[in-house]
Amino acid sequence: MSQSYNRGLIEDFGRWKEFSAGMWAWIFHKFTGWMLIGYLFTHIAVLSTAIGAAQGETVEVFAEDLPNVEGTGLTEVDIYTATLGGLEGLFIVRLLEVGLLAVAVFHILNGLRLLMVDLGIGLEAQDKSFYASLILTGIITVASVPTFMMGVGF
Amino acid sequence: MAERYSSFAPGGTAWLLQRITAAFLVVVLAFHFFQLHFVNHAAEVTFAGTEVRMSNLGYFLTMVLFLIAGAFHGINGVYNALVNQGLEGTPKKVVLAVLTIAGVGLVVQGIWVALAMSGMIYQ
Amino acid sequence: MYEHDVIVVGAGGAGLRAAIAAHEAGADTAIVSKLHPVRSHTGAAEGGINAALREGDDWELHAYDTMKGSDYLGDAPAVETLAQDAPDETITLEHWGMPFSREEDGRVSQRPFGGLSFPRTTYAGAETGHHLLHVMYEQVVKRGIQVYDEWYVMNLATTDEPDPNDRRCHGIVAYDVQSGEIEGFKANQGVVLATGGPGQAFDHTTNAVSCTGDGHAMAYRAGAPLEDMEFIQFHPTSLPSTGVLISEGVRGEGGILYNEDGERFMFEYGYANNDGELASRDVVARAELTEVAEGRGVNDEYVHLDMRHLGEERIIDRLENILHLAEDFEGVDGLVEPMPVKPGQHYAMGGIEVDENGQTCIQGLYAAGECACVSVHGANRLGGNALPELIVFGKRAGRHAAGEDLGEPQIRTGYDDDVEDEEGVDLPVEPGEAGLDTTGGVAADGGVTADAEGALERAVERERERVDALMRKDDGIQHAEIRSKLQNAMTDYVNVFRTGDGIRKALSIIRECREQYQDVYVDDPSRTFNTDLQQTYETRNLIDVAETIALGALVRNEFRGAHWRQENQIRDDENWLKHTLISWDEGEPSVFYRPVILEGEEKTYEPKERSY
Amino acid sequence: MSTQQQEPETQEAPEDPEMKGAESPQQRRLKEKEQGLADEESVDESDLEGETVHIKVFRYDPEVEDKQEPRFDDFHVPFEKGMTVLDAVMYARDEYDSSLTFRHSCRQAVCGSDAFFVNGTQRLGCKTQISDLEQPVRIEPLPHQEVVKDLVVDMDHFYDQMHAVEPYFQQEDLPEGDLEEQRQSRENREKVKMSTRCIWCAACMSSCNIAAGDNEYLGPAAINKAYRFAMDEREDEEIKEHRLRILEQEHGVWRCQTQFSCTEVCPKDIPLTEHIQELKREAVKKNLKFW
Ligand SMILES: Cc1cc2nc3c(=O)[nH]c(=O)nc-3n(C[C@H](O)[C@H](O)[C@H](O)COP(=O)(O)OP(=O)(O)OC[C@H]3O[C@@H](n4cnc5c(N)ncnc54)[C@H](O)[C@@H]3O)c2cc1C
Ligand code: HEM
Ligand code: SF4
Ligand code: F3S
Ligand code: FES
Repeated sequence: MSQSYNRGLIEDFGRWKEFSAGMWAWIFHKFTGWMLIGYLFTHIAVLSTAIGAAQGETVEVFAEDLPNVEGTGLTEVDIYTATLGGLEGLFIVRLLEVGLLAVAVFHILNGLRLLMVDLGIGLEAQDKSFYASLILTGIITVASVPTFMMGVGF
Repeated sequence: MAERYSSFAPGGTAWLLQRITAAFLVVVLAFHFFQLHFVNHAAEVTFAGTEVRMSNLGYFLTMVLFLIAGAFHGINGVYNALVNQGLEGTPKKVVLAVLTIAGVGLVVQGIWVALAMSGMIYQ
Repeated sequence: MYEHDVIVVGAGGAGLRAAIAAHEAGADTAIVSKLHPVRSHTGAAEGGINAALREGDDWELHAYDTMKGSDYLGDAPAVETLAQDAPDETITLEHWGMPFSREEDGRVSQRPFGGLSFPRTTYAGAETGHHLLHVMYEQVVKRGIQVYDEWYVMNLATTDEPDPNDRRCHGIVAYDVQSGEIEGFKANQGVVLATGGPGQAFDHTTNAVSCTGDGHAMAYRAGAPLEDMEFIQFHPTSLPSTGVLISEGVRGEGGILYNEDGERFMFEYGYANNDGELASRDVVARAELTEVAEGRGVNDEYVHLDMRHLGEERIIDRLENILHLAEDFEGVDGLVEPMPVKPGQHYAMGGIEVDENGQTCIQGLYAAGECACVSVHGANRLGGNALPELIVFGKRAGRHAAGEDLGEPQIRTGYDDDVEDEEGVDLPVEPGEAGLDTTGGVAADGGVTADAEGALERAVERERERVDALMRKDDGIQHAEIRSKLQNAMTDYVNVFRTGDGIRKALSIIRECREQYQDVYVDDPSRTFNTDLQQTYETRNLIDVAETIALGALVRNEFRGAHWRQENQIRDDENWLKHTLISWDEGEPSVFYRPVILEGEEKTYEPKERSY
Repeated sequence: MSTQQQEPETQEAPEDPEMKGAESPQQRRLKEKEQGLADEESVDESDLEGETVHIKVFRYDPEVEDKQEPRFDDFHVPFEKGMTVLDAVMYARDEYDSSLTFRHSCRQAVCGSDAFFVNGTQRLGCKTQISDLEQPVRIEPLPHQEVVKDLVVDMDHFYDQMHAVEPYFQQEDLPEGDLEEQRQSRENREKVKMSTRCIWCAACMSSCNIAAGDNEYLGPAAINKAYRFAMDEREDEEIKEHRLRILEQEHGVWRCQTQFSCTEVCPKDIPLTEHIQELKREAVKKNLKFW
């Protein structure tokens, strides 16, 4: 047979404007899923400082710098508390946490939506439930900003 | 045509586990978030606090299960996503191996951390 | 070159059934089709399959109804075979998994249909043809029968003895639409033509774009006569822009036809005693066209079919699919506006002359389905009788082609002593090639009677040359222009209303089309998927087929079944209980007649008045 | 509403049959061609209230030099009430460029030949009213399938997938006796009804991102075909199990990520996603039985 023409994937994504709700849901779910598993690895890495802490490893820090350390001036704390506190003290980390929350909330809500779909419930409303997930994610995220940002940076 | 399928790798088990872990994760993840951001603010977490929580056996077991479920769910999700994109043959086997090792590594490391936190080792 | 025992051309209901039967009879069978099988027009049939399945019904009743419906132009042996075999064949479809509609007790449903004395139309929702086609294709897949899809069959490879009855068909020449390759297909035992209807000869038809009468034309040019071509069924309610069928159901439920002035013309102008919209198809079709001709048509083209008064609830309940059709294909919302409708060509009762075993007068050449004329429909087909014809005669043709003995046929084929010659018609122009280029004719190069290989090689060679010539030429006229001229002529003059003068006019235009066709060229230079080339071929076939329709209509000066003649508006049993046959003699059509067989197995069918 | 007042916008008054002979088709064609060109010039200035429709059609032909590089051609087609996308491309082919190539046959949404990518969605050309679309109407071949020429795509892969699910009835144990059909309850027929409507148009397959990425994925149409049999009570349990084994292979039902685009584009309104999901559950149930 004579040759034929393959338009390939690049052109495909050129059509993103024409994607439907279900497709966006799929893309977002994928994206958030990957973020979450990425975070899980990082999270365990950070928490691994607990091993050091349990073995008695400590560092000296300025208590004022760490939100989770009481007192003033140079203090000796365990490495776990220091690391977590150090991170929590950073504005950017808090911001990322809010992002993580958004990602997780969307993944959860859409995950619930997908579970419903798997059970064959409410298939007709699949697009509406996707929009609902998006909106709810937005609301929950905004609502939790105060809690997440408490006592940082400003 | 009929030969296109093999009795191997029915895939249904992984699919089902992905759903079951998801259902489990909803509950635990919500609890986890609530616990560590609203009840105890993340910024106020200290080793001592963690130790107290983790020495409760129920909480400890929940967290370990949470980890295992999360790891399986995440790793299997990633693997699935790649197969969906047409990953085939040797690369597919390699990816599966790498992901499995990473997953097992994650779980082992995580359990070690958990044990450390609960004070069951290094006392 | 490809080689098989039996080659089936066409993959609609008839072709698929023939292939399955030939395969079951042990022949190495292949299907060659210009469309993928599931694209065939059988998929469009809605109504159902007539079969006497139930207590209280009987094949003899079915045969009687069919004979009566045919206006006594059906051949009894064929009609009886149809009625006898349809039940078994229908059950076979069920055994193959066809999703028929069901009764409470789980048996297949049947419904009443026009002209039937018993509700014996077995159906699967409003898409019986779709299911029939798909179920049969599934069986083809199951059996692993080879399908050459998107191969356009261009011609037959037939030997060229002077008398068509001595000729033998050895195969076909086909063109792979995807690659442009032209190849011979040798058929060791037989070729079954199942190419469907010739609806595209008309401008306005319910038939698919692929219904171009290719099989008719190929068999005709190879020497097999075409039978009863003048009998064309027109459906009174098709959508004007596409020809999509609006089923009788709308009128059955109480839909009303209005002309431009909002008059309920079926009553006001007294077209059909008191039946109004429920009069038979041809009566309503003629009434609609009279309205249009007398200036009362909407936009001078169509009339309105109104169902709004039935109420939204009832419409949605019973006629929902009609709403979709009107909306999707005509952009009209049947709940708020009346639907435009006009008569459209729907079905061709005539076709390639065959006997009960599907065989033509040419050895090894068979035909089945709408392209064949056994004849079961005579002058008028009853709704629901075409689908059983496909499976009953498709199967017989397949088996016979594969070498099974089905007994001596009672129907004769070809020109022989039984026939009566037409003494001479008054024609405005010479029909047929008449001196024009005869490429494509069977006996074109005369001379030696070829053996199988020889016949095939020669046929392939000829098609290659023809394609080269069409492609090489780069100016002239394009087929689309000729086609639309032909279609318009047929719709204007050989439609529901037929007058001698009109038909003669049509014949002159057909002649013009032929002359223009001498000058045809294919603009698309590509060998890949050249639909331009394929359609140019089809147009040539349409010209031949249209001419036989017009010729048949001209000679038959009576009103029988679907054929109405202004000059003689009565059924003339005295002179016309006979089939019209037209055969292609060295490029010239010749007309002859064969008496109808009214003697059945046990009884003779006496012509009775057709009453509406 | 008066029934007589509609469609003043119809561009071409229907021809009087008597007039047709008077004007040669050649003249008519030329005139229409001119008209098409004239409209082309004026189309931007004034909103022609649908007098012509502007279509942009994807063109490609591996054998013709200036078509080897894919491009879009513009056509301006006189609008008529009820005009579909298929009517428009047919008009363009018959009147302007006979090499314009596409599959089509029935014109009534039963043959499934003319699924195109119209303004960014898979649709059947014959079932899409042009007046419902935004202009210019962009008509492309189905995405994710190789283009053979213009709007014609290679369907082989689609057919392979359809055939891969053993798409035929396999019940051997049939009722004996004359004219004995298998019994099927109305509910059961109702259950498989929608799934039997598939016309093999491949719109669904083309819209599915998973099918695009994973060539071996059976795809929504084939899975739906399998559903049609798996759910049909006329087939025995063992056959159903055999069918589920085909479906639960790695590239079977599990690949579906419930994107729903298949369900959205299906011209026969088959609830594809629902059917796929039901089969996943069936497969899981079957496997659980063995544990
Ligand atoms: C809208 C509509 C509704 C109908 N409803 C009913 C009904 O309710 N009941 C009933 O009994 N009948 C009905 N009919 C009539 C019936 O459907 C047809 O007569 C019948 O389907 C014809 O089947 P076939 O197999 O002969 O041809 P088709 O199904 O038309 O198949 C023709 C085949 O031949 C192939 N072919 C043609 N030319 C060539 C070539 N040159 N080379 C290769 N292949 C070729 C095509 O690809 C196709 O596969 C209806 C018809 C229409 C149009
Ligand atoms: C809390 C509740 C969660 C729910 C309800 C949930 C639900 C789901 C579901 C149903 C899928 C499958 C999608 C599909 O196959 O169609 C999925 C995929 C996935 N999930 Fe989750 N999930 C949750 C939490 C998590 C967590 C904590 C992680 C990270 C560790 C995670 C990572 C992933 C990944 C990587 C995928 C694959 C995404 C892809 O398709 O590319 N999920 N999730
Ligand atoms: S399922 Fe729908 S979209 Fe898919 S091929 Fe069948 S009819 Fe077309
Ligand atoms: S679009 Fe594809 S992912 Fe599933 S729901 Fe349809 S098959
Ligand atoms: S032409 Fe047959 S589906 Fe559109």
